Amino acid sequence: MKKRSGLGLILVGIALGVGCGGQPGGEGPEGAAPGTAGEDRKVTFYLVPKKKGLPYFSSCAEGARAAAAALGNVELIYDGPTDGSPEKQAAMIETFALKGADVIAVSPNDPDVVGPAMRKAREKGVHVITWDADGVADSREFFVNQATAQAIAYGMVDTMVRDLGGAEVSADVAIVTAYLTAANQNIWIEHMKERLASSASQLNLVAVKPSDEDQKLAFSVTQDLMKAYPAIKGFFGISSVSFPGAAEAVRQAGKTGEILVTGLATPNSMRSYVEDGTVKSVVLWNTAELGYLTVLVGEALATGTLSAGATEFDAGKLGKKKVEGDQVILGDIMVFTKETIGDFDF
Amino acid sequence: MDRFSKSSRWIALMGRNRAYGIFGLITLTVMVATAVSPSFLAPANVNDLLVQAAPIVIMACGVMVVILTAEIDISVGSMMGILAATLGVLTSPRHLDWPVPLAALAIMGLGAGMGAVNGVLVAFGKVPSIIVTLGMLTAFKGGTEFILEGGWITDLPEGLRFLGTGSILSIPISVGVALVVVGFTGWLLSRTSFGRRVYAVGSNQTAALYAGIPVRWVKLLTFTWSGFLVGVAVLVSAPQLSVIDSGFGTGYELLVVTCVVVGGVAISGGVGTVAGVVMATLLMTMISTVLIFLKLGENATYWSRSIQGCFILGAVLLDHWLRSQKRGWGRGES
Amino acid sequence: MGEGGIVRSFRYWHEIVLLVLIGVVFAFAQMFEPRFLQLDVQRELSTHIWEIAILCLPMTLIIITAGIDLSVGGMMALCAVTLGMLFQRGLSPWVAATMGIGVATLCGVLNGLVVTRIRVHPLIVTLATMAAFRGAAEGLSLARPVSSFPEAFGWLGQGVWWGLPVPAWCFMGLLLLTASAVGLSRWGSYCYAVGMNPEACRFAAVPVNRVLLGLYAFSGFASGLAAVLFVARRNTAKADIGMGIELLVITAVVTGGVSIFGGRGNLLGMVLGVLLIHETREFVSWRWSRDELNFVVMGLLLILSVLLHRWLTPANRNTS
Amino acid sequence: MEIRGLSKAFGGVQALNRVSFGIHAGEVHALCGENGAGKSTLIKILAGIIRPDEGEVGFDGRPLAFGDVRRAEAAGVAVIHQESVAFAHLNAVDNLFVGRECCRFRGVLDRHAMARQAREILGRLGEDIDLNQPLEHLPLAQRQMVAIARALLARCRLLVMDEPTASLSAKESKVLFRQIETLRESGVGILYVSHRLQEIFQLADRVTVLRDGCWVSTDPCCDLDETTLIRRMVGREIAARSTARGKGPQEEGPRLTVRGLSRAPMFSDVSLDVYPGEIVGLGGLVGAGRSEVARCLFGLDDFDQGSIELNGVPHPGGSVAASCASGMALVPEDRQHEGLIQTFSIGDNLTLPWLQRFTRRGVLRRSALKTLVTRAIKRLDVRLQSTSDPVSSLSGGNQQKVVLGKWLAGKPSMLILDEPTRGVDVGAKEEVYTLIRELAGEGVGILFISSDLPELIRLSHRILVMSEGKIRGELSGAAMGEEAVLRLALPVGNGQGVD
Repeated sequence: MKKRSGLGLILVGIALGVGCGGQPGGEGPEGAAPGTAGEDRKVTFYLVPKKKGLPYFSSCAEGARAAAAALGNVELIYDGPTDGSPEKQAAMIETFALKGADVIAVSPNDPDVVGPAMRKAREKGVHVITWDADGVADSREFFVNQATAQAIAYGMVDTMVRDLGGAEVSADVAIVTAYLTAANQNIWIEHMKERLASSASQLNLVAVKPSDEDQKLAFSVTQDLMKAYPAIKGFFGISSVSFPGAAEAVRQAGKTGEILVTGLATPNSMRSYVEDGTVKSVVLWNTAELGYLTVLVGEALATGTLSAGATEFDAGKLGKKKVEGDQVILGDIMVFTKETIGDFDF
Repeated sequence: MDRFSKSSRWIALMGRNRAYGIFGLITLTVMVATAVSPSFLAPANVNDLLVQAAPIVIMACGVMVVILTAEIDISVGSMMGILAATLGVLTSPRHLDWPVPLAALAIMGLGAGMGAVNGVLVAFGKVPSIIVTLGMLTAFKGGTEFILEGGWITDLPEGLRFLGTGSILSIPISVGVALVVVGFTGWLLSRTSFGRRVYAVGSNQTAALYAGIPVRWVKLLTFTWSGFLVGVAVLVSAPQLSVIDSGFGTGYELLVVTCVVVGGVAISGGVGTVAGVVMATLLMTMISTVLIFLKLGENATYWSRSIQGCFILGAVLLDHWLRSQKRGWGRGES
Repeated sequence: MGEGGIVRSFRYWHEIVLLVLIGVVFAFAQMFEPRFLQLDVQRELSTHIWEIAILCLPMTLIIITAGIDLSVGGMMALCAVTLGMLFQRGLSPWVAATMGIGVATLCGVLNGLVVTRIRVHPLIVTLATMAAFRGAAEGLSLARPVSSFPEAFGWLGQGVWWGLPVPAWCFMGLLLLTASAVGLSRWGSYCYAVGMNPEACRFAAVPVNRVLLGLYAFSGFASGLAAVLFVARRNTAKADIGMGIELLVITAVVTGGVSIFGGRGNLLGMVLGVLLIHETREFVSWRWSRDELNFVVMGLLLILSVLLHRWLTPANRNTS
Repeated sequence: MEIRGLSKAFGGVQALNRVSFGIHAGEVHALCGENGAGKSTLIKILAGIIRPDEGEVGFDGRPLAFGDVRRAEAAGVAVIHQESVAFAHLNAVDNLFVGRECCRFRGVLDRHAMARQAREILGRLGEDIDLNQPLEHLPLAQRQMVAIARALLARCRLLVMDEPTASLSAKESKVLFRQIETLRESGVGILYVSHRLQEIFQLADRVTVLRDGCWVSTDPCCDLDETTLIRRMVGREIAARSTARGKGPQEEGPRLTVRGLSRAPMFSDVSLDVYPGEIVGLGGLVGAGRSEVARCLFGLDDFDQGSIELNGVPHPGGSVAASCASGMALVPEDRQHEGLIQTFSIGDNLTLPWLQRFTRRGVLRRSALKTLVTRAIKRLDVRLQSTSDPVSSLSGGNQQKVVLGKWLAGKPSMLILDEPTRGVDVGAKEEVYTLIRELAGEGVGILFISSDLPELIRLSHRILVMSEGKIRGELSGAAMGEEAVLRLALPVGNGQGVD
């Protein structure tokens, strides 16, 4: 890692100087007619995250690379929009399909926008699956699901209730989300509201504010919310960018211990907050395994070992995974706490 | 003759005093916000507001000097990103692990260097500044990704974090630095020959050439100054957070230019004061906080961007109206 | 001093620079990725650019008048949201689309009125309305998407007619209209005149305000049309559409040789600029599949095209 | 100072061709020539703005460094550029000192010293200028005085003045001339460039004439008379300067009737009539409100009170298009900024106001426009290569003809001319005069604004004189004399008396 960052600096230098930069490693495959995947041919596999440059997706990609190396017959290319634009994601899928992909695994940024492009790719004979977030109906064959939206949302509310001191607690809480238009987050927020209303606790949601995937904004929005609503006892940072921003605001306000922050993020970015108690639990799943499973599912589809109607999927070192309808389920959410966070590095 | 000088004195007064108009708007906004929730004026909130405004003020001081020469610098947003990423890579123990002072110097130097590249392309390459800096805005954005390689810098050393979160004599470092930068820029513009030359170049470039001002070097210096201040802003703002990600600084270019322009700096160069820019920055950073303090309910969140836009438009229209009143164009005065 | 031979008075150097650059991209593609150049591939990839190309038409003219319109993305959002919400209330998508375009045109008229009546620099006006329009779109729709438009409406964005995508025909129709307005009617001359010297225009009875008002309204109309095509293509109407598109559009126009100071540039250059930007962008993502590389290449391309133009043009355009 | 074999070419055009002459210390040396003769190129070389292709300038026996303004200044050359070369947004002090500020130590300004020196130098010029005003809010004449003061500040040994009196009133010019005398006595060499021959004969010791970039002659002033000088500048004989006036007004109703026109604070209660075929002169000092009246008549600005009738029909005002449609035309004062679009071709400039008239079903009638252009060019005798050349390639006089032609193409019945000969060289001036007379002969009513008194008197049938926004009087026939006009033009009362 150390060396590669230095290399990155040099690369920028070269790119700025020469104009086109060097040829990166992920060489595209020679264009062959799509859909004619033979047994001894390599499977061209495109893994498309919502947004490139997030450690969450980078850690998924690590797992995916491990799977590709283990299988041996998978040519893995990891690329997605740097700015998280759904339109660009759709355009990329179209390009990949034209270029002759065998499998495209998408984490759709906005299922409605990306949907038509995914459907078009399927018409071209490409196997399209989704991972991390689901797409709209019939735009994909399988969805590799880390955990259901409901499980994630309920998990976050439940840990908050638990960490605040149990079912009798009564307090104000606020959500710092990604974009106002982010589809995944909006579903979670719906489920969270549902859970907040139904649970026995007296948690009162006072505000949902966007951070526009900008830590700085998440930080200042949290600062303002704390002051505008002094009764707030808990924040949900429900994207991997807004969570550390919100935690930092609470810590700098000296409210560590008084105000709790919980949400979704990779352990590495939250480690210091968990250690000093600003954050008691970080909710996530095993991202490397998610990437690993995605590649296995895609490869199986391309080679014909997996088809609709299966009820179980053999995921190699991950063991057997349940298939529910057209969803391959990775497992449950994970909650990292002070005790367990030391065991993870991603 | 009499009438003429009377009315022109008014114009001069208004021209110099855009800051007063904005100050009025700030007072009004603060009064409304405080009326709704008195904690708005609590020291903690004022402190946070100033910390929030500090990096923008610092960069606005740089961009304003560029705009005064009738050029523009919109690369500052992405430059912030790429400098923050570099700062992270340089100082993080997991990467290069340089000592913080050395890294700080490197960042300021790198910022100045990037600004100088802009400056050279504008002054000596004769490419319009909006094109150069628009291109750099895009190029730097890509460059940031190359440096971070999809990861974040999560292990910033304590020494660096102090630059962002610490305070000396109970003044947060970023606010202190911003004050120094504002003071220095104000002094530079009004009390040094360089400052006067900046105004001269923006006011009439041909005349500046005829007056023996090295126009190209002045422009090169303003861009370098702007880049240098982006470096300074990064040093005091990036370590405010525990994580440096690739999105740092996105969209700041528009915010900074908006602050400068609302602050009364003419986009065509030659006119504007630091005081106006500082006031405008305070106003612009305040708006979003005020919207939260007004507690307008959940749906108001969705309107906040619209309200910000209307605020800018309102500020500009108010200014226009004030000027046309004072100028007494035609009717009314006689 | 404008004296000189044919070389000096030749006005299309920039267009030649662009053609050469496009040629370089194609040559690269032919060498390394021949499939990239196949017609069906090019046709499909072209769907990514038509909305931007449509927005470039009014932007070119506005920049020629020494103005700028940063609010195109905002107007697109407002149009899309109007379209979505009306459709949701049960209106036919065609009627809703027409009304959406109407709303966007009104937004353009608003820009134009502030620019002409209040005489504030268009950069500042549209910077403010950029936020105001998008904010209004977010507020009205509460950022919720509207989806599942009927198949027939989707044809507008995804369909192919006579071998070309439908948006391409929209662009070409609009280009033809704009080009003939610029070339045949007096309005073209007016645009250039306003860009070079608005004061002299007032003395020459050129209706400066009407020219500007018309152009900003046209920009609103084109934004609306682009938004409708976009919604039809992606089957979703949402307040975040066209985010950041203004920078892309301006990049394309400026790469096309339109002077940001007004008065210089033409539609041919703009079309070539759009083509260059599009082909480069698609080729870079086709070959390297690294999105961040695209940013670097785009940024440098913009600077490079202008630098090349400077170096290759014999007449040094000194204005003093 | 000795200029030896100076040459400079721009592109294919030889702007200066082996020019040599000398300037003695303590001499006022006038430099004459038509526009495009190479005067401004020579000035720019002396000022260090451009480098010559060959030749050298000896200054006190040492060669002068080229292409560096500061070194030229250090050597003792100061230049007063034309008034457009100033910093409109900066105040007088900054304008005086920018580029050579007084500093306490490196780069830090000594503002008090600068303000003191500024007040002193402006006081010497008899100007009381508000030092804190941005220059754009000062009257034109004061701006010019600031430019002059800037050059005087430099403690130069060679002072180059490029049309310093272009926007000065007679009184201010006198102050300037007195300064020039003082400088001459203290041994400063002065290179004086002007189109006003009168001034040259009044001031200069010797006169150098340039034509088409070449040196023509250098003679002591007393050896020359006006006709010889003009002949040398133009290179051909100019038709005798006819003083005969045109036919005079024809017996019809007035073309233009203005009653009680006011626009605060520019002018008030202006009433005048212009009859067909009559040339009505509008005299006065710069800043008296004449151009503002013209702008209002043409519809560029609104007026507060009063009425305008054109050919007996009430004219609404406030709309240029309406003025054009009803046959009024205005040739503006500032050719560069108001008259022409420099990058447009000659043809496009000529036709710009008439595009709407030549549109059929939205489409321009190119051929009709072309006829219009050819006809206009022929009538005006513009010397050009092609009508598609940019108008900026023409000389000042020919540019002015294009501006005139632009309006004549619309066959106006009422023509307002605002300083139509400003910056136009002698040869072209005569052609413009002839043209004006011809137009009057055709029955066009002409309102003629000029600060050049001889020309005003020569051309006009009647002269109205404005001062401080009011019409002070009317002169006609034998009563039209320079002194009479000046007496009316000077402001009454408030301390600014006649000297």
